[in-house]
Amino acid sequence: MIFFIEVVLSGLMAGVMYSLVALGFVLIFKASGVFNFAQGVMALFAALTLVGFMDNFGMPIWLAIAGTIAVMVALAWAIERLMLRHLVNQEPIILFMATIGLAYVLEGLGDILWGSDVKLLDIGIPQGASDWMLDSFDIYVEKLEVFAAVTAAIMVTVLAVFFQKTNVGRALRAVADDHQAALSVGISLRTIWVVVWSVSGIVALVAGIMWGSKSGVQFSLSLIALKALPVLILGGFTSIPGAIIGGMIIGVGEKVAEVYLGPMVGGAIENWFAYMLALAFLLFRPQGLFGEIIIERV
Amino acid sequence: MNDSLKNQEHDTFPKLLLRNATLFADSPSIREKEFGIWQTWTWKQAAAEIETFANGLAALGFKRGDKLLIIGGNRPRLYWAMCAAQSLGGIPVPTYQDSVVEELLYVVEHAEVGYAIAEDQEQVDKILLVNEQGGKIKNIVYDDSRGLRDYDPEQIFSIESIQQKGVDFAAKFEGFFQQQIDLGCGEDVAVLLYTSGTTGRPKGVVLTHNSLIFGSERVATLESLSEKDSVIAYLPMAWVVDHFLCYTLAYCAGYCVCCPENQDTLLQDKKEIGPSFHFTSPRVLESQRTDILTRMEDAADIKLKLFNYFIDHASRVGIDIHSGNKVGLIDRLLYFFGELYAYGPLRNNLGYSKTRITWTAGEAIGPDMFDFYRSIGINLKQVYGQTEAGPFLTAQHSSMVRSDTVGVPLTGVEVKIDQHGEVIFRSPGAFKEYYKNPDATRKSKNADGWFLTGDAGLFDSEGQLKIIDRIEDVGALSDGSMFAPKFIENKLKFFSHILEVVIFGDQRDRVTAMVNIDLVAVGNWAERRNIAYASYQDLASRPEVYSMVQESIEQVNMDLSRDATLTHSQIARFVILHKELDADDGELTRTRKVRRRIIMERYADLIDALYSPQTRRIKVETEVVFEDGRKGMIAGDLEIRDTATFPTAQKTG
Amino acid sequence: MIYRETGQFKDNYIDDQALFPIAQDRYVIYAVLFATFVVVPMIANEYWINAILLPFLIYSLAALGLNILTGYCGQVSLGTGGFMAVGAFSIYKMMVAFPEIGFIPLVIISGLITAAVGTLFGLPSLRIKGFYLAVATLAAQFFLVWLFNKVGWFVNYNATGMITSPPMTLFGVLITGPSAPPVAKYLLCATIVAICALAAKNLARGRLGRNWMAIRDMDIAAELIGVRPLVAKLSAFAVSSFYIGMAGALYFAVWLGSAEPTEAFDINQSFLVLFMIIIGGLGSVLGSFLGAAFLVMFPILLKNIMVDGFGTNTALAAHIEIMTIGALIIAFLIVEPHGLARLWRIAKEKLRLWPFPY
Amino acid sequence: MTIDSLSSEVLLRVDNISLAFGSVQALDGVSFDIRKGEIRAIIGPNGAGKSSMLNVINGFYHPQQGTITYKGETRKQMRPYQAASQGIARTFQNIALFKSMSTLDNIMTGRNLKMKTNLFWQALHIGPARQEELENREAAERIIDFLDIQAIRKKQVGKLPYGLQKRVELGRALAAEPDLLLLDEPMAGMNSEEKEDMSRFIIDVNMEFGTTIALIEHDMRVVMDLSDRVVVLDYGRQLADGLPHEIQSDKKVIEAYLGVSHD
Repeated sequence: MIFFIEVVLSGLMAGVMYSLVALGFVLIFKASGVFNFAQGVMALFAALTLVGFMDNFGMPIWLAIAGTIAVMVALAWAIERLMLRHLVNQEPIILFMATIGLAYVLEGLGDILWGSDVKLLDIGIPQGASDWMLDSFDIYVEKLEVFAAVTAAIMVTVLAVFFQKTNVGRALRAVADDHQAALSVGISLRTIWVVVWSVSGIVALVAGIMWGSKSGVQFSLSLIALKALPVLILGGFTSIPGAIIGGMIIGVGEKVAEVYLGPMVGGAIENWFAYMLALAFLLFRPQGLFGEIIIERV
Repeated sequence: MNDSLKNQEHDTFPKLLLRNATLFADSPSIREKEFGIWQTWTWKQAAAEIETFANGLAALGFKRGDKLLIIGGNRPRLYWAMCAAQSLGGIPVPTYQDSVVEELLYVVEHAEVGYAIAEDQEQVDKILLVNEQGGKIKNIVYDDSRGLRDYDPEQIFSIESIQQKGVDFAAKFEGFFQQQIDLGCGEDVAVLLYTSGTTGRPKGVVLTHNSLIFGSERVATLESLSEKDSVIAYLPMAWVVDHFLCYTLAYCAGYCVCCPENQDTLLQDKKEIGPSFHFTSPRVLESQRTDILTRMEDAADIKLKLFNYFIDHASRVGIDIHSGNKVGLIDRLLYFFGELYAYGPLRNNLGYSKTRITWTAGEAIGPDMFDFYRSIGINLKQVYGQTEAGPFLTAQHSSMVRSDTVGVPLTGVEVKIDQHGEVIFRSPGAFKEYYKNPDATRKSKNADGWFLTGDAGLFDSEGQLKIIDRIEDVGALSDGSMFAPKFIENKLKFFSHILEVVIFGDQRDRVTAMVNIDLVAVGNWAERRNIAYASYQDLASRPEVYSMVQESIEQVNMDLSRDATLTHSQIARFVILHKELDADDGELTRTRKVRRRIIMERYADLIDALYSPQTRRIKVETEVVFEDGRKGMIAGDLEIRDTATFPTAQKTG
Repeated sequence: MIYRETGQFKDNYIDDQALFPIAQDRYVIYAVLFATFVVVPMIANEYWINAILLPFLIYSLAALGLNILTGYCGQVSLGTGGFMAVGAFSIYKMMVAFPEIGFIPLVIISGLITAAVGTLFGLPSLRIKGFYLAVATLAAQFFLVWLFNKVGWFVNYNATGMITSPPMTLFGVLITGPSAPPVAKYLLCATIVAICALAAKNLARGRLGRNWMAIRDMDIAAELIGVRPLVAKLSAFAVSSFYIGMAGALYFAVWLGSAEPTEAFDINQSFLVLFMIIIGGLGSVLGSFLGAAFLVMFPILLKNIMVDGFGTNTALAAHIEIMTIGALIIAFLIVEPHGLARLWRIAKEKLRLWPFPY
Repeated sequence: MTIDSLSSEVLLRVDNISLAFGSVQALDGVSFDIRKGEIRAIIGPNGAGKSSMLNVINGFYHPQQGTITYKGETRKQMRPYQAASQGIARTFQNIALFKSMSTLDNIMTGRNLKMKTNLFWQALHIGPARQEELENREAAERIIDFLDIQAIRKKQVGKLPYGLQKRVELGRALAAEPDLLLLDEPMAGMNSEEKEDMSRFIIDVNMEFGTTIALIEHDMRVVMDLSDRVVVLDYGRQLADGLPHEIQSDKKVIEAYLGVSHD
């Protein structure tokens, strides 16, 4: 029983991480209808930059983080300027392909700038087991994961506030509905895009830090994007709560399956099980977790 | 065409049909673009169709001498109907598909038509109206059954049903078709064509098999047409030219007639077929050229420049190259590149790539336009004729094509100019009579049995005929020499900067002109020279403009002087009018024909000035009607200019 | 300009619906076939065949397959790599088990097996559309690759997890394995690809192709006029996978000779082929070839320039390469989102209307 | 042809049809019949549920209650393609053509139910497959000829002017050789001349092929000219059903139309 709870808990923790990445996707998809395949690589790139700043230039953490954020914003600007702006009103698939191209660019760029060797990322996030949990409930939980969960939770709240309260946030939501509305709020589409991409860049940074500190900064980090995709079909491309709940479900489901099902089929099932889970789910509820049924008209 | 075809026993078109059905059994006789592809009938198949059709008509009671009204677009079955009627000794009467009930009624009553074949419901309805108003058409056959479901089955039949009757009929009367054809002979009437006479009722021109076959064989030989050739059928079937091109000549030469899908697809269909022999009118050519140039305007800059360069080059050497004159190597090379870059593709897109010969006739054709087409390798030729001549009298030989002549008489045709300068002819192709109109028939011939064309003309140094004008418009100068205003006006109007021009001189000692410049053309010209102008009147009074017009006039004088009969009509003085001649002011007809009489009244004092040598300028004031109907005056102080005239040039061979 | 269509009229539907109704096009095709089957075999050396021609042909085949699904039927798939793997492993197992069947039949059978698998993974397309489907197809990608990794049976319990194609002959000529003459391999692939391309064109212009495009353009209307979405979509998945499966089979058995699932069939394969059809042109057979040619040759060109040209060290060169390709793809999508085939179509229209601009 | 159409038997009857989307009641107990060979108009203000009615008839929507009797047998819930295969074809209020395909291909697609050959033959494009293509091409061409759209045969429909697209869509529906043809505002957004042509075509279809036609139309003049009988819907309820002149003078109908602005 305890063990099961442990599994579920760690599943939840991992799930939160997925949500974090998924969030990046959702933000951009909501605002610009772009399925940003580069999200994972952005996380990698952010983490690489951070490490680079700390190791190569010996910056203090806060400065390094600030610097990285600056880089990510600059990146967002560049992406809008060089890519999105020229692809307005293209079909979704074209934009999607473009982001894959973008992924390649960032991957190459990151490696050229910071080298492709595995790096350790330590920004002092507590490691090891949380004694408190262990003592009081006799449940083993990674401090890091708790920390990650908390951070993610904070991120989400911040974003929620950002979306509900701030002017830009409202504009963003408007864009999701239709572009005219956005303009009427008085913010140009381009600004909005830069903003979303910056925000999701920062989200990527956070995700990058978490995963980086957990398992080192290396190419595989970019694969967490693939982890987040099932979350998307589950939660819907446009729903923030969807991303969060979806992340949880996937995380738990995956862990449970890995622990109880994995051994039977030779393990390492986590990289497809999530998809199967999401698929199975979709077959019964095509509109995803939070989408509502669309009445097709002719 | 080889002599075996000139076989006298084939003296009617039905007989020619049977000949072709064996001689060219499997080569195409007619194509129709229908259901997206070119449905094709070989001569053998066509003959079979016509036979059942004829038998079907016979079953309906169609007898020798009966008339068959044909109304509709160019459709194979309508052409077959002609031959079917002829095989039974009947007479087809093709009519214009857009003719209104009244016109139709006249023809039906005048020709005592008892049978009709109509293309579709629209035409059938028309015929029924004609019947209501006294027409006596017993049986109507239709091609396209659409919308004709619940019409009286006793009176109105589909071609299919008729052909079915034909099959049954043939079963009863063995060899009927053949017998009927054998009964026919060359003297029989082949067709009755109603000419929309400029004055009064249309006249029914009666043409015999002999006359039509004569003309057709001459042309077939002249242009060496054979079963390998093809034409596009797009002219109205009631017009003699279509009857000649798509029926009589086709039957003589055995070539293939191609019917386009409909009017919207005509150009596309023509391109697909690429006829080897084509007939077109100057008006069509003109609009086509304008279309070419306007379309090219949107082309990329370099592309356009190159195009224009090559077109210019063609205009310099093209004609010489095509008429086999000697041209420098460089020019030939350039022309070759032009062929790759412009001329070839152009011919291709206009559907002329495979066209050996293109005939044009009807109106005078501008020399520059004529040369434009010839220079890019389209073998354009002018011919001359009229319904009564069955129909062609003269044609240009490839060796001597000119923009201002209509060629030499066909072999066996005699053409000459009588004392009034009228073109008259004698020809085995000439028509038999005007149907039920003896005095008109009488009037059509002169005392010694030559037919009058009603055209004024003359033969040039090469012995080519030049058509000058309708004889009734031709006058004489006070010295008695011929004065043909329209001819000279046309020559001047070919200059792009001259819109309208009125020539005076009838019963006067010399010729003067009143000119309207083309505001658009001259306007552009002025802008290019940054000559500022406020209005038409302002522009028209410019000395530069005067000089330009003067040049053109002197050019015309130059080639008038080459011609003994016309040299006296050289223009001595001219004025550029201060206003544009306008239909609203009654100066032009709605179809922009000049109304001489009215102009002479309105501008009497101006004309006097033209004939009083000492007057250099004159103030005139003219009443005009504005768009909104208000009347007003336009006043102007006009310059009158003298122009150089030239002594009659010596004939040069 | 080159096109001279005057006089090219059709008096029957067979000619009118011919693959290449315009004579000039036919001449070009004949020329291409001649070059492919006569000229190239005579002049091409081993390097050219192994480094360029074989991958070009095989990727063209895969691109054809994906184009049928994505280009014609409008269903985005990211599972290409996985399906290629199915083809590869099927033929591997069969080459080992029953070589007597003969190579060509084996290729076809492995295509059929892949078609079955593809149809299975196509089922979701009946409920979900667009990116949801695209992501769903990733399931196939990951699951299949995992499967071939984990289940020893597929690799005949080979410890390294590698599969190696045993030598086989066709008409007495060795066509697989390291010692097979490159030209034989080339001709084999060229023939198969040519036939498949023809078949693809035929399908595209027939009822099935029209139904696919109908589903792509307006699925509701399509169903309302009697097109069964189930049949249309699944047939697209089946045919597409059949092609991709055969491509996978050749990819492994003829070109690579030996393969290891995670390496040879990973998700980047899926993307690569997808890029090929996007850059080449969606819904165009010609495009599939152009795209494949472009994405096969460009990296090689780039590497040669950098390594041989500027002597860049290979590691760096690799990074630069991937960057450039990424950038290039973006640039391409910006310049001509409808692909090379579209460019060709425009050029052709211009040539036909020449000298007129429209 | 009113007289004989009224005497002929019923092709389709809808009984007490109700359809709701969540809280929205699109149709509420609608019942009427369509007789073989007639032209049946369904009119009503915007949002009266006319289109929903057509969508029910060809199986795109599934009513919560009510029965549909077609060709004498009561129909159970079916998918649109099944309705199509039973001879129900339709056009759409806002054109739903296959934009990237040519006019010819659109019409050929309309004939897909007439074509049977399997994938294998199609891939080879010989034997039966080719034969089938040719036969259906001919059929398609007859429709092109009938609608007089030869000039745009091989043009991409997405690039055609609106009026022509409407015509092509009619052609696509006709290609299926339907027994019942549903036209959803066939003349929406047309100028009077185009309307004239379209009316002509509709009548010809009805006369030449004897096709039964149910059409939604706003233009009263057109409705009165074309239709044999008219059923009027308003807010999903059935307001009236009868001959054109009866409808014209029906109080309820007039009220419904007063104040309601319709295009």
